[in-house]
Amino acid sequence: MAKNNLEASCEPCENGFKCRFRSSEDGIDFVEERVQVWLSANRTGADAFSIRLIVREALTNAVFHGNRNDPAKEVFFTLEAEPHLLRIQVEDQGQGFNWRDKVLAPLEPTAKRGRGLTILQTFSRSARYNEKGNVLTVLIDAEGVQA
Amino acid sequence: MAKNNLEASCEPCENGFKCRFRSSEDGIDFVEERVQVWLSANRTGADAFSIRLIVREALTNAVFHGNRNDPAKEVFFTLEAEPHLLRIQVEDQGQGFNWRDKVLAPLEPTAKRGRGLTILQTFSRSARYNEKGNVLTVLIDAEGVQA
Amino acid sequence: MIEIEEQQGQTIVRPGFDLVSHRVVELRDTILDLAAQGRQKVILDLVRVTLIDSMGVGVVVACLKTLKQRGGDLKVTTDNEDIIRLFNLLKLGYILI
Amino acid sequence: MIEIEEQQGQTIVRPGFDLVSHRVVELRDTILDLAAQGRQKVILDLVRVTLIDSMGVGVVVACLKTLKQRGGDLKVTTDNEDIIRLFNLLKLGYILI
Ligand SMILES: Nc1ncnc2c1ncn2[C@@H]1O[C@H](COP(=O)(O)OP(=O)(O)O)[C@@H](O)[C@H]1O
Ligand SMILES: Nc1ncnc2c1ncn2[C@@H]1O[C@H](COP(=O)(O)OP(=O)(O)O)[C@@H](O)[C@H]1O
Repeated sequence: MAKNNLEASCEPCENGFKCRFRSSEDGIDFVEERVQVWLSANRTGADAFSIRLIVREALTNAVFHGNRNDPAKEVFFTLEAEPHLLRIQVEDQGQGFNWRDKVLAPLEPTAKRGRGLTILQTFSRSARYNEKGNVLTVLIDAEGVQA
Repeated sequence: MAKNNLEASCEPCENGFKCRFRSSEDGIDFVEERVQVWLSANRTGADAFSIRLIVREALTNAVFHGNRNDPAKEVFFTLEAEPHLLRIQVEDQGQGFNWRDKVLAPLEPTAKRGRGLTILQTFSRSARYNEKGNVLTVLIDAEGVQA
Repeated sequence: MIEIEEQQGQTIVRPGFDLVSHRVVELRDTILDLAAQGRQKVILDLVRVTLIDSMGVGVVVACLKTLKQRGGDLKVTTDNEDIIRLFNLLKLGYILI
Repeated sequence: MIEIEEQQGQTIVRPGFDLVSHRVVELRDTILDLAAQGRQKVILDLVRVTLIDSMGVGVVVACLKTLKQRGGDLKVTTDNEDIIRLFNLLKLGYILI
């Protein structure tokens, strides 16, 4: 998926990798693809569907809610393997938000929107924000990781 | 758990068993225990926690909402193994209810009540009512069942 | 690509891509076009879909609402365990065939 | 049986039974008694609990609300994967330590 205007980069780090990209939907696809490549090269025993979904929800919120799709703002993504866990961190350059209220919002089955935070919570082991609300850390069960 | 006043009975049926009991909380414990005994004698590969939880939620609603805890009314429980599935059916002698609305009620994380139907839906493969709403059929994944 | 097929008065809609991000707009427009043509009984067949995210689910729910308002219906069919789990966790299991 | 232990200004409450059906009333009364005594920072330790149902979760949430209103707090601690999953599915993961 070579997008002309996509400004994104990726580099390995200890037990995983990091990416950064300027706000855009293509950036989300770019990172999801890096995640799929990494998953197929590393036996984690983690559920690929859950991870793809969590990655997309976290990045979508960072790009559209956090950075308001402003291409001057970047999104930072990290995936790291820890014993029996994958740790995913997504940071945006927005103002943060009152996540304490939002994570407790009712899940409305028939609403058009408002499922992202529910998916992050229900498909992960834990999904927590920093105080400000611009850094999300998600832990995902991954039996296979010895690390 | 021999309760003096408990009027309950249980008998094997093809690939499973049936129970019936007069409305009471002890009846719920009685059936849950029968389920645990059956599960330990039959390798189903099904998740025991999910099954215990589903059985309790289904029976609690039948006893308290369906039969309004009226000991003159009975609850009928069936568990049957099908290929790769367990089928649990719970029938009460109440008036039924408008389950179409209730299953779509929002999940309110901070409410004191109203989680039973959500648990039935999220821990099962499927949870469906008959038109009237007094017979609930729950399917649960059970890899191990060849039946 | 979205395949469309008529079967016994029902319209089967079979998207050939994952229902994620703004890509799902194409699916919404297709279903709304069908509704406008009076084809209001829709089966959404997810056989070629490997992932749906919150935007994808939102579009499915929005289409269902529109179809119901016009006296139609929408049901989802899939064998994908993960997708079934997703609908169940979002309290939308009733939408599955 | 419910064990109660003080630790660094927090009260650890350790029920010795499953939190199901009306049995959970005992847990609620214990925690409300503690709150009335001014012991409003509660850790609910589920090490001896193998099952919680919707009534159990309801009592935990009700106790949390009461404690918060009095300036206290309640956190749940458990290693049980199934119970962690239950809290997460009910959007109550934030209550876990
Ligand atoms: N990174 C973020 N920065 C700012 N606000 C956010 C962020 N993530 C989520 N939000 C807020 O939380 C709300 C709920 O998000 P979500 O559950 O994903 O639903 P939706 O994206 O459909 O609105 C969003 O509408 C937004 O107000
Ligand atoms: N078998 C039943 N018969 C009649 N009404 C029922 C039955 N099961 C559920 N209900 C209705 O559905 C509502 C929601 O049930 P549930 O989600 O289990 O929450 P709760 O039991 O805490 O109210 C109940 O309050 C009741 O009105």
